[in-house]
Amino acid sequence: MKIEGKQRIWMDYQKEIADDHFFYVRSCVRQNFFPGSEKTFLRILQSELQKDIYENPSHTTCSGIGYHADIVPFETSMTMVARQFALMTEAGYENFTTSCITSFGLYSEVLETWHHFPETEQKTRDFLYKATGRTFKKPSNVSHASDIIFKFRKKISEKGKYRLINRQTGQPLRVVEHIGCHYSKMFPSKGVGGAEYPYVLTGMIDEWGGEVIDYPERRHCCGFGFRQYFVQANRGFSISCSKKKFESMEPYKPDMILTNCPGCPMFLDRWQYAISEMEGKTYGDNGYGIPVLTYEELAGLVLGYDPWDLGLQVHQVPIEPLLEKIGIPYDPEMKFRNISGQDIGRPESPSFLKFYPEKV
Amino acid sequence: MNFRVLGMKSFGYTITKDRQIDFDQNDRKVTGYINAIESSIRLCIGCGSCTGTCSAGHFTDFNIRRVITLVQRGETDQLKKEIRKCMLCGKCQLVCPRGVNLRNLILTIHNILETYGI
Amino acid sequence: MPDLYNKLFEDVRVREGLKACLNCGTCTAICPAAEFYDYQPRRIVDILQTKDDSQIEALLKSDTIWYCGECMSCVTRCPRGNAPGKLIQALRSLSQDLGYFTESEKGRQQLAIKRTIGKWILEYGYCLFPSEILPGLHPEQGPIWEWEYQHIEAVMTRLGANYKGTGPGILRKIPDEALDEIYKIFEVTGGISRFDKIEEFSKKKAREMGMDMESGTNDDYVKFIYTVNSGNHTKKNED
Amino acid sequence: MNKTAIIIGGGVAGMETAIQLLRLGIEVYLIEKESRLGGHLNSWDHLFPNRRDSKEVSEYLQLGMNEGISLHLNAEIDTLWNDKKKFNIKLKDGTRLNSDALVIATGYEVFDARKKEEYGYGIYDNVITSVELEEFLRNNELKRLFEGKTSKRVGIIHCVGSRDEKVGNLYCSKLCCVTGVKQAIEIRERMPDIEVFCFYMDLRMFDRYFEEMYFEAQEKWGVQFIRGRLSEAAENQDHTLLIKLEDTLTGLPLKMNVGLLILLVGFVPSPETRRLASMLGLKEGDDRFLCPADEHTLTNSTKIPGVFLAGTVKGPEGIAGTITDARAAALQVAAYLTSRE
Repeated sequence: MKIEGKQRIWMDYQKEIADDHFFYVRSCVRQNFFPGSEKTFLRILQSELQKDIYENPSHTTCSGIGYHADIVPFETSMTMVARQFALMTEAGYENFTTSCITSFGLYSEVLETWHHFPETEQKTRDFLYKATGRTFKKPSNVSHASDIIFKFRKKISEKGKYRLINRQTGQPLRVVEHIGCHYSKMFPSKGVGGAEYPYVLTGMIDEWGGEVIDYPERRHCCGFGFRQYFVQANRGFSISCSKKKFESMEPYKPDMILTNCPGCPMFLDRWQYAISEMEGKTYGDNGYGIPVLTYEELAGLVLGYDPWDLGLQVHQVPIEPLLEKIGIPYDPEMKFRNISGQDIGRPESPSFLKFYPEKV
Repeated sequence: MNFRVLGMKSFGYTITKDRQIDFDQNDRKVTGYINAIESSIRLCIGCGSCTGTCSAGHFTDFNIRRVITLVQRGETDQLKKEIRKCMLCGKCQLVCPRGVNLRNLILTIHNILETYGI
Repeated sequence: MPDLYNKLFEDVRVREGLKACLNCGTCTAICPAAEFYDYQPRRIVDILQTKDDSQIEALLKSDTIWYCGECMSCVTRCPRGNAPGKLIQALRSLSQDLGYFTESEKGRQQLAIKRTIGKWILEYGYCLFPSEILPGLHPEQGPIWEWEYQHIEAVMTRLGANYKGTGPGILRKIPDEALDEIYKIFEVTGGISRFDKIEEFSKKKAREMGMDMESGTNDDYVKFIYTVNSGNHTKKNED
Repeated sequence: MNKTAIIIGGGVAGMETAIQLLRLGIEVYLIEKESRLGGHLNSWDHLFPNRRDSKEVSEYLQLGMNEGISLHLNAEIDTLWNDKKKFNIKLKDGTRLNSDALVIATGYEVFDARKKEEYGYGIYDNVITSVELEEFLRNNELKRLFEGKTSKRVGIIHCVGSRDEKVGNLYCSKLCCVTGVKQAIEIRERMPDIEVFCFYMDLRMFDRYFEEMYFEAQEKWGVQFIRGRLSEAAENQDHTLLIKLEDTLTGLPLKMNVGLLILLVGFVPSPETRRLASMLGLKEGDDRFLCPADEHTLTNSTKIPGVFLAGTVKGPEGIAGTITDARAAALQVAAYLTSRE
């Protein structure tokens, strides 16, 4: 592998990412499964980087999941997107940033559609006005939240307490990066590093001291497939896709998987559990699985935030082996406590996937 | 260590193996035997004249052009299912622009599959 | 028979995503659905470019158009600028508009999606809400989700959510005025009428299949379409 | 007074045009940017379809390079202008030349395979181009390519940089197909234990004896042809490559590990061709190759009197076609100069 070849491609896909004053919209999946990540993102931007980032309480889903499960017509989704732009315009912002990759893809698709078929933009404006009385300006910059963390990766590194180094061996941690399909597969120029060798997560891993693994099924979808997961009868497709990725990455002995899409980390985390229950097979060291992190969680760890403030307790694949490797202290007693530190019970252990570290 | 244990949980769906042609996993011994015995198979250019004229193909989804490809890829399970549908009329052979001995090919496939108990 | 090809061509996604296919197969090569289902995105483009309405009708009534996961990997690779994934979206829309979706096992599942995701969008302002993700219907979510679900408020609060609260924040209650706005958007743009069609055609189909269909997710028809997989979707591995 | 012509480009087209013009009694200046003549011919080992040594063709062309031709090697054009009477050229080294006619024979260059990002050229160790393979063949070092390799399988990929809107080249480069078949045979001939697969969409065996070569590759050498375009290549831990494509004749996706991937890179107009075209105001087609005054009847002249085209500046062409075209160009130049007397 010649890294210069990739570096040359990265040079070709330099993306404009706004520097400050962001209008932030949340993700359906991330809020449900990784709420700590959204919280951490805002904390990093506001407290560490002193950026202005605003959330309007009236913003909603972009309807992207419904759109890609095909129950929501394109016209409806375009108007939902237009409403978010209207809230941004009314609040005096121009830089739009999304927590979700499906949303990021949809915003990009809608803007491209309006560009190539201007009559669709006019129709959307009419729909929005009729339904809400609102008007809007198009954003001058659209970024995914991972673009912003990428942009400030050096600053995070400078302020950081930890590096992605195995403290026992002194070797860089081996990291699988998994990019959400809708980040750049539709519009390669909209993603940092393009579609074939995206650099957005690789850049963070490089900067924070880890080593990126390039394995054969790197580009494969996690298998979410919208309707393929939401309907139980189709879930075999979804899990089979993820399994294919695990089998392909396993020989490289990854220490963790890093993701930028909200759905992928949930599936890559939960399917490891389901595969272990269905087939008895576990991946990763000593039956603990391969920890799956969001970029917000990883940035938070680098900055020295408490793992339980980041929400690492709601992963099915336990995160403690990774914390041990990096040398991040954590209090096992506090893992499953409520906000006042009271005991609210603990999750059961899975049958095969180890969940509670042995020494606890 | 991982064991396959009885009493594994069922979630209402199953994990399946992909249906890609996995060239490295496929057993291509059969491919070798058939190519050695009826070597005209190599000359196929995938034009489909054979399928166009095929008697069985007019009544079933039998595709004799595809049979040749299945042999070359070592897709023996599919091959076995497919060749049962051939009526051995031999019309395909008359139209093949590369002179592939298709009738003998089908007989060879039958023989090889039988000989090796596939 | 309606003028299917021209109807499809009204969809901007078809105008954008259907150029001249040269049947090279770069799309099928990396399509996750092609790996696990009897499916080839190449065939979709090939059939549409015939403009043959009888073939298109068969497609609209088949399981074939419901296998795609819309990852759009095909879009990156096509050497002719086709977008099979976008064509699938247009086909699915038309199949629902005409009621053809109830003719296939996978198509019928649209009702289950409408009654979950569709309902939640209008009710919560988001496609998902934790109290709706029942561990029983999502066993793969594991013991961790069971625990979260049991202590949903405590866990979400611990993780910094503004659970069902007012003002901004994670999993907040979306203000009623905002929910009204999105309902109106769905009304004027055809979203509600799509929902109504899914209901109406499904009801007809349920009657035809002799099944009971109420309005929730618990009746026989919805349970049936949600859980049953005939197993006839991967030709290579059958028998 | 002697009539003069300047030929820009000392590859096959330029050399043959020079030889023929000299025969027709025209004084010739031949300008070549490299230190030696021959252009791309120097990169090929053996030529299709009869697989003769390319050196024989080089020798034929060299024989024609007698004293009558005023040769300028390592020569780069600085400025070029037409003062109604003459074409004037100033070279970067200060040399000034002028002539009554001008022949553009600056040819093509091969497609930059790095632009097909998903094939990993320039990233993965065992992805090479068809041009690089020729070098191994010419130096008799084919075995070296397989030293220490775990896979004895080669994939030859057709249409790399051709018939591909993604890289901006909609056209067919027409000679890659036969090159691939030739190289497949050569590999099998020299290393019979290597399995060779050609991945194609259409095999365009358009010229005399090409189809026969394809037949021979299948019958005698057991080269296997799979219809489907490579979608992506990824590197395995042992540096072999996992390739994915659709086997379109079965309608199934196919994956395969190969030890070596050979990319049949197509033609693109050389930067010099495009630079001269813009200096002179010559018309480029949608494919960026230069347009003759008429595709069927005025195949070598341009809209500018006295400016002529020879060889691959007009699009992909093989050695035989290029030599034929160069002769046609020479005749048209001579006819033009005679008509001005």
